[in-house]
Amino acid sequence: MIELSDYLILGAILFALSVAGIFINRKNVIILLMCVELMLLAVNMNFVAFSHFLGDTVGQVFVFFILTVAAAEAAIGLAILVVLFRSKRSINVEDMDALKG
Amino acid sequence: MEYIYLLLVLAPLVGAIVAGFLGGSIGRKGAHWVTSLGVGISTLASLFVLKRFIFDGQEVFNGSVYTWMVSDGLHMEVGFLVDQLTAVMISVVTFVSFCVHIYTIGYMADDEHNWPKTSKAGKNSYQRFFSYISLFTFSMLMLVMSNNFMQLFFGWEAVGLVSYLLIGFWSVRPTAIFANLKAFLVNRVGDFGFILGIAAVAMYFNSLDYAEVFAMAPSLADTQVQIWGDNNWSLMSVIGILLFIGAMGKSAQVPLHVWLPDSMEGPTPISALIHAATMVTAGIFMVARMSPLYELSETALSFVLVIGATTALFTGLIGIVQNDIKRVVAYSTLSQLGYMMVALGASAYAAGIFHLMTHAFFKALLFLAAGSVIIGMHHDQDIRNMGGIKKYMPITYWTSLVGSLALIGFPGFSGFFSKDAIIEAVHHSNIAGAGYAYVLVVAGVFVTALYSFRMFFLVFHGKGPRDEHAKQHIHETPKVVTIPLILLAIPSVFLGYITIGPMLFGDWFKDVLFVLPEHDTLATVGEHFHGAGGFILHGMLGVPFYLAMGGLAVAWYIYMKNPAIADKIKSVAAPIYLLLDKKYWFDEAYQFVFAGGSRALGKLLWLVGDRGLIDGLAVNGSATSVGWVAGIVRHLQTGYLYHYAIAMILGLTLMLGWFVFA
Amino acid sequence: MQFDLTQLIPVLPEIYILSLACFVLVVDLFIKQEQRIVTYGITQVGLILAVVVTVAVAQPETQILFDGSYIRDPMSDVLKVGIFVISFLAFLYAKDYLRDRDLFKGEFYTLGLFAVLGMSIMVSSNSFLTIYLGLELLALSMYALVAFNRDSKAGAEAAMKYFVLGALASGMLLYGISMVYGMTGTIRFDEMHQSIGAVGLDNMVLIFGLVFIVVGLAFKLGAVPFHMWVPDVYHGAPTAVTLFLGSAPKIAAFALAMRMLVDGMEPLLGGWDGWQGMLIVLAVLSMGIGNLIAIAQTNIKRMLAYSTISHVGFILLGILAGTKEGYTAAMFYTLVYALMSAGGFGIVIALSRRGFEAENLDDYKGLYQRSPWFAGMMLLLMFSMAGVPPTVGFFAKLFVLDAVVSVDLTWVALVGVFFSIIGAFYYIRIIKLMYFDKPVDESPLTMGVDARVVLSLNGLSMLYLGLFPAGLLSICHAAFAG
Amino acid sequence: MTFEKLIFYVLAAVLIISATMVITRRNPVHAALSLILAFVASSGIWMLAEAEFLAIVLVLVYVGAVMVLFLFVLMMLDIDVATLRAGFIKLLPLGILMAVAMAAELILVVGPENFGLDKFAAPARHAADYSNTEELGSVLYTVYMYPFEIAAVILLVAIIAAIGLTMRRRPDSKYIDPATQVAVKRKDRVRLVSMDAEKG
Amino acid sequence: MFADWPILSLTIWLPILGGFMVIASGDREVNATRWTALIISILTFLVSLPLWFGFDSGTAEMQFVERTPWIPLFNIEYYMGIDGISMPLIILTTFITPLVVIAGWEVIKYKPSFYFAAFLIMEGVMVGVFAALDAMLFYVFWEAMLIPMFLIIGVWGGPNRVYATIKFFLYTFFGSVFMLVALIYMFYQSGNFEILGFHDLKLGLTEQILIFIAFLMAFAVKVPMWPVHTWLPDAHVEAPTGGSVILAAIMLKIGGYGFLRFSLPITPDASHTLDWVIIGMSLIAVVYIGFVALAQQDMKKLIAYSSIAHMGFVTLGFFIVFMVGQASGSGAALGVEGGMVQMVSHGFISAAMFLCVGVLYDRMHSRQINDYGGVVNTMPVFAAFMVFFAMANAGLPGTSGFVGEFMVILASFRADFWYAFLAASTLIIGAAYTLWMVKRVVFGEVTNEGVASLDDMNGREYIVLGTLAVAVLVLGLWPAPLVEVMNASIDNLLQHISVSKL
Repeated sequence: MIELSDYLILGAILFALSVAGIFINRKNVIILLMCVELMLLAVNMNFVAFSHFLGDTVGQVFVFFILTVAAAEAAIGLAILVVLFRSKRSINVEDMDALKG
Repeated sequence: MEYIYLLLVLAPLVGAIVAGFLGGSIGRKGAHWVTSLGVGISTLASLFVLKRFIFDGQEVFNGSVYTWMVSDGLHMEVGFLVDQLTAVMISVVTFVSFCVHIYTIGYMADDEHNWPKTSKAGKNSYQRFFSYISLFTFSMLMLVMSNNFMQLFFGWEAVGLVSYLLIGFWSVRPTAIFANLKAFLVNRVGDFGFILGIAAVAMYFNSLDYAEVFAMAPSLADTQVQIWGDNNWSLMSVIGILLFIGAMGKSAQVPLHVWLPDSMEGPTPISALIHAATMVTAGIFMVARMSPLYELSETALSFVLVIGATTALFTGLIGIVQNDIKRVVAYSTLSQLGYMMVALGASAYAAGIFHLMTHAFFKALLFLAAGSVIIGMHHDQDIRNMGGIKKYMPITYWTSLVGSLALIGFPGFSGFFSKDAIIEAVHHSNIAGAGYAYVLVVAGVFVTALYSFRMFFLVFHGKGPRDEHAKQHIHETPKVVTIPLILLAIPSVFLGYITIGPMLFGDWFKDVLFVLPEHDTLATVGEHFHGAGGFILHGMLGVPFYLAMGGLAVAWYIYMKNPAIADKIKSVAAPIYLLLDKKYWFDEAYQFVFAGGSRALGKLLWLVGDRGLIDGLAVNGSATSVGWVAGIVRHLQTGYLYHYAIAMILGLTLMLGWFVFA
Repeated sequence: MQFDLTQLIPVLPEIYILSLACFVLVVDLFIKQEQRIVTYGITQVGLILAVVVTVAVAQPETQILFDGSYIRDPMSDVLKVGIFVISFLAFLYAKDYLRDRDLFKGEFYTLGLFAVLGMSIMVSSNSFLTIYLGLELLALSMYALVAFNRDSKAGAEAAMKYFVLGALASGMLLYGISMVYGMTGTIRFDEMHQSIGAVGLDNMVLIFGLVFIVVGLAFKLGAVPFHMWVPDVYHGAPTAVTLFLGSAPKIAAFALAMRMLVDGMEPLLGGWDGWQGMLIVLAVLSMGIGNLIAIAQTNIKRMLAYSTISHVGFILLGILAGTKEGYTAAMFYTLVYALMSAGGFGIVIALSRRGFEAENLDDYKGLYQRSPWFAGMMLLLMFSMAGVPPTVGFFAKLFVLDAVVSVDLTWVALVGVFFSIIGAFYYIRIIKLMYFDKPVDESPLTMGVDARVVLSLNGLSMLYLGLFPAGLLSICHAAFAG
Repeated sequence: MTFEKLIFYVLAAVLIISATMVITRRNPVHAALSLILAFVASSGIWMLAEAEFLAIVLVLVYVGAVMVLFLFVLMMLDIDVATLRAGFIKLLPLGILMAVAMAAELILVVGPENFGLDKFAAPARHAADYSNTEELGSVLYTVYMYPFEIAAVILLVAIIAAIGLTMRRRPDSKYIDPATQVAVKRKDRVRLVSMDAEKG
Repeated sequence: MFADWPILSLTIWLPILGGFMVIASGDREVNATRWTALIISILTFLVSLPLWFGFDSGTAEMQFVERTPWIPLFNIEYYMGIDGISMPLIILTTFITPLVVIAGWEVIKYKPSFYFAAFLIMEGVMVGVFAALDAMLFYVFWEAMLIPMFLIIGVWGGPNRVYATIKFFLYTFFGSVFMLVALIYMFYQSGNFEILGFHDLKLGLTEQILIFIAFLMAFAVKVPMWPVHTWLPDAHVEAPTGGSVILAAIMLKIGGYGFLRFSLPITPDASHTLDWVIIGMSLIAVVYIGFVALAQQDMKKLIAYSSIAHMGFVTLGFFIVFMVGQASGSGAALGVEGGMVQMVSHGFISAAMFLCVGVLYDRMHSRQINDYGGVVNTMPVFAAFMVFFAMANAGLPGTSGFVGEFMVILASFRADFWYAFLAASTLIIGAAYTLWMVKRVVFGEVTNEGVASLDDMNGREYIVLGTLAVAVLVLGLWPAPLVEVMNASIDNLLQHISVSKL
């Protein structure tokens, strides 16, 4: 049988990967956005697994909303990306260093 | 409360206030009238008080005027104690002060010449001067009439203040303002010990009132106190020495004598009044007043004795080589103060007071005479430029002859009685150091005669450097100057003869000055006292007399017979001469060690301690280091998204590590 | 199941704000640029009415609706009123700024109102789901607002950073929520409270989840080391947005903490093992780093950003006390801070004008000579932030310290006051610039009467609340009466 | 090792590999495509967890909409891949290290000793006629009405924000206004001019 | 008869509100502004007089008590009252302020209304500090005091004012925040902020020591004691004359007051255990600072340092208590009362000294001793005052400067000969630096054109210095009334600290 821990470990790995992605990626903001999606996926994995093993729909409902929000987030993130690109002519993460100190 | 005492004290104060604040409006005449009047009143009052004591057996008065403060059960009153001692003191003070007032009218007549034209300070200097000397009289009276330590200290410092103001009276003269600062500070050194003495009294007697303290004294006679480590000191010695340090300051005893010669920067009337007759004798008065305490500590007494004797001889020696007429007199004052101290140290308080009294008159006389000479010489004070002015200033001449004879203790003159009494007393004294003291004071007699008549001859006899023509404009001084001289000359001659009996060997000071039987040297002296006349004869057989005559003769030989020898001696005894001329290098040493030292120390503490360590290191140091750290830390904020992310992840990881796995 | 409309009464504030937002959205379409003031007017009037509505539905006892998604209790009422008022101030100060920079658009107010809605949803949510959604609603509107000035590179950069880090943070938050949900099987705070109370501290997984939740929370509050976005976003965003972002959302963030940690997981308070320990770490770090770096700043927006961080540290002190006094103190502090921050940025805006951002500290030189009155207001605000009596900022700190000492964490209090000394330096440096230095430009302040009046009131409130703090304090206290 | 479990592992492997590719590919298009693959794989896993509805939604919404949006943006901003390719990341080791540490910590907690079958028994299978969608739907519009509304608002905000940020009318761009087109009168367009007939 | 009037509130709020009134009146009608300020300050003084005349020196109870809740949730009250310790200091405050106003009359050109207002507000706040019986109320006033002083120094100060004023602010702020924590701690021990309640609060020795140190930080900085004194010279040098006067005459006293009101009664055992620290610091202040003063070239710096030295006597007098034992007549009361008298007297003298420097500064715009010399030749009247106050500063009997030092020396002698020895050394050092300055500034030949062109004091300065001179003399010649007033309270205080809290 598939154990709950299997799902959770899978989620954990995804989570770690997405986190790693966020900071090993120095070049492309879009990939950052994808990493965020990936992280949400990891979380969703947890929720689904829990709701399955607890026999409780709340988890799935939560996932439902997370997906919605994620979509909205993606939209806004991309919009900002566009603005950024228009103003800076680049989506290179390393070019975003005007604000510091 | 007998209002006469209040009147006696306040009259000069009123005079001082009026002359001081309204000086401009009442003018010179007004000023000297109002002050002289004030002092005159208190002179009469004090003579009246004296008379009551002498003739109608006045009771001792001890009462308070008002309560200064009560704290912690310690009553501090302002009040008067008037007994025979006080009576004598106030009479001397007011009488001399009165003479000086009159004398001043003449001496300061053309004071404006002493000031720069532009100086506004010179405008009412005349009035100010009178206000000061009256204020001094008030302070001195407060001092001698006080019935408690607090007020004593008040008078003590008040006279110091006035002396400060008067030494620096000609405030435009650098030497003057140097001298008055020096005088005040050296006096403060004395007061430093003095206040500690008072503190000791307050601690152990829990009272500052003479009567109570003296009453309690015997019961505390053998109290021991620890001051350093656990070696015991007799309380009485501690108190005695501490108080005496004050006296050393005020009465210019070695090594705190350095201020007195410099104080001659002040106008001559001051030198007469304050730095010869009255203020400098405050120390003598104080010790005499405290006889019930001093009697209980031989240590303190021999301390007084030794210091006094040392002062008596060695300051006298300096007098021999001085050329400033006033400084010569100043050093003789020092030496005489030494004699008085010796008397006190030998428990011959009466003799001390007696010499104080006679000295007040003849020393004031000498100073005023010197002043008169100075006026005559148009404010030239160097005796080498004088000489042969006898015939131009006869009154001055004769009066200062009287003064000099009294000073060297020529039989019959008042100085003779007092000084001989002292020498006798020391002779019979058996406290530690008495022998030493005896030798010194006897030697002192010779020295005294030497320097007084050196000066006398140089000033009045011989030819002096200048020719007859140059001397034409030397002339006798006006009446206001000469009358005081005469007034003072009279007691200088007769006072001793009259008063020696009752004062020394009579019961005048019986229940005022407390002397333990075993210390009572005067009693021993008194055993073969048969009237003043007998005393003279007896004196003529004693060593001191011949020493005095010898000194006189030497002076005559060197400075009259063949003056050339003077320089020969100078060259032969060059090192000694240098030693004396430099006054044993006291001034230089103090200047270097204390003045220079403390200034250097101050700079050090300021720059290194305050600026360097506290401010530099601690305060600004921490400030700058905070700023520095801030400057570093802000670079954590690199502006790179991934660094921010790393920070968050790191934070998360660490918190997980800490809270979940620990 | 039968649905009773009267159930909706407690939700009126949210419903009202939502409809207001939509109304503004629609009305704005039919308005020409030069009449944009209408949109503004509607928004502001609407916010005032929102206060009225909130007060109208307010009542002492707690109400839970929508099967536990929504909660209305005194705390939510107070915080909502606070949010509405602060937002009102923010919009008011922002007006002239936006107009001068051609940013005077309807979207600003629509998004602003949606943000307000998000905040009030957070304030009165009783389940992780609602609070998460409220949070996202707020966050998304804010992302957009930060990038609102499309021609500003800094704005875009700030928005991007804010967005990515925000997403990262909410991801963590969600991960934590999923864990807690997994262990307790519920996302409702009240139920969770009981089940956790049963399980207790020794459940590793719960603590594990808790850490993630606290991290997410710390990000929203801007506590060290999850603060990195704060300075950059404050700096990059248009000052008008910074003003809004820096004031009202703090109240929401406070609510977030209260709802999740206190309503939901108070049993996990537990000294060093529970969230008290975590908050202590965050608080100390925030007070330290915030104050320290603020000293090194030359840009006032950044400086205020770092000062925010340090203030958050103090707010956390109140919460971590875990007592009713602590919550009261923290709430007092939060409200006061929002007010101070609004005023502070208000001054920054007041000094800026078309083509000139008064962002550098040197722009404040000699303000005392240019305008004594507003220099005085800034003086009050700065002393209040530094916590010097008799301004209210002192009492805020006092109450918080009170709370901390009361639970025997005196050393934390000492750390707090120590850093507040360092903090005092950069606040009085502003005063020094305003009062002791000669002005560089003499140009007078350009701002409308309305802004002048309100800004003055805002400044004076520092003094008034300082002299009579009892009123606000008792309100905050009443919020936790239940 | 049941067949079910085998599928799980296969899918999990696909998921992890594709996720790794998402974060390591330099070319964003490749990254996006591998992300799609990851989504598909996880939707399969959700099927195993009996979350059919979400599995479908994941594919439809994400792969169908969101990822398309991503690709669309990618195309729209013609980013020259060259620069993005240039220079491999510094500090990769640190990144990996932290990722590993992270993963280790997580796995330590969520590992079998906390979530093994002994703690959480495998739930019974649902009956064949069980509809996960119906289940969700029934609660979504009743119990979770309030969150549902909020979600709606969030989407609205997303729209407004996206438009507000990106849409800009270029003054130079020409466009026609149908209203005016409809409203034109004849005389606006046609003018009759009377001309003299031609002579001769 | 006055007991039922809110005199304290009046004395506090009249000047504060008056201050805002003055600000409102603005700078267009400068004369009106000045006069309003002066009238308000004088009114305040008159209002405060009943405190002296209506005061019952027979009891140690708090008098003129006013009490209303302020922040009920934390039991913080608007609770005020005075005893023999605080009353003289309040009178001192209200007495000095009008003089400061007069002193700044036409000297202040830049925004005079704010200047005068600052001082009026200052006055009210300082009175509040002395009157407060609720620790938090006390603290609020205590800190609020910083704001006006900070501005006074910073706005009207000298060239280096920024460094000085920020140093001043942070120094004092640093000192006081730890006291705040201590107060809060005690709040949780006793449940309210009543100072008198704290007095009876049982505290363990460790607690006491920590609290004592917290208080020490606050009060030592204010007094200031060595080694946290370095803010004072800078602040004084940069501050305008009025600022220096208030600073020296009153603000420093607040530190001393704090020791009496807080440290001693609240933590008697800690004070007992650590009294050697304070005594040590005090004696260092007297000697070390005395020497430092000797090295100063700037008159204000010199006077500032002499203030530190004189305040050393205050703390010495307060903490000598435990070494002499609490039996009456043991010298304990002598020391404490001496300290109090010293505070009041120093209030007069330091004020006068700074005003003297101000008189010169207004004419020559220099405080460097070397820029002067022979002032007496052009300003004899001023010179008279200067010498008088210098003598008072050197502790001449007959001036108030003597009384306190005398009492403290007597008291410290009972503790240990060497304490008295070091303390009494001020007779020499104090006289040295003061009179040396006088010598260099006042006496001698006119050194330069500037001095030559000086003109003597005007009526305004005459009034100010004259008033102070009278005060100095009266207190010096008849200190009895002042001591009587504080007697009961101080005996009570000594009673209180003689019983250990352990």
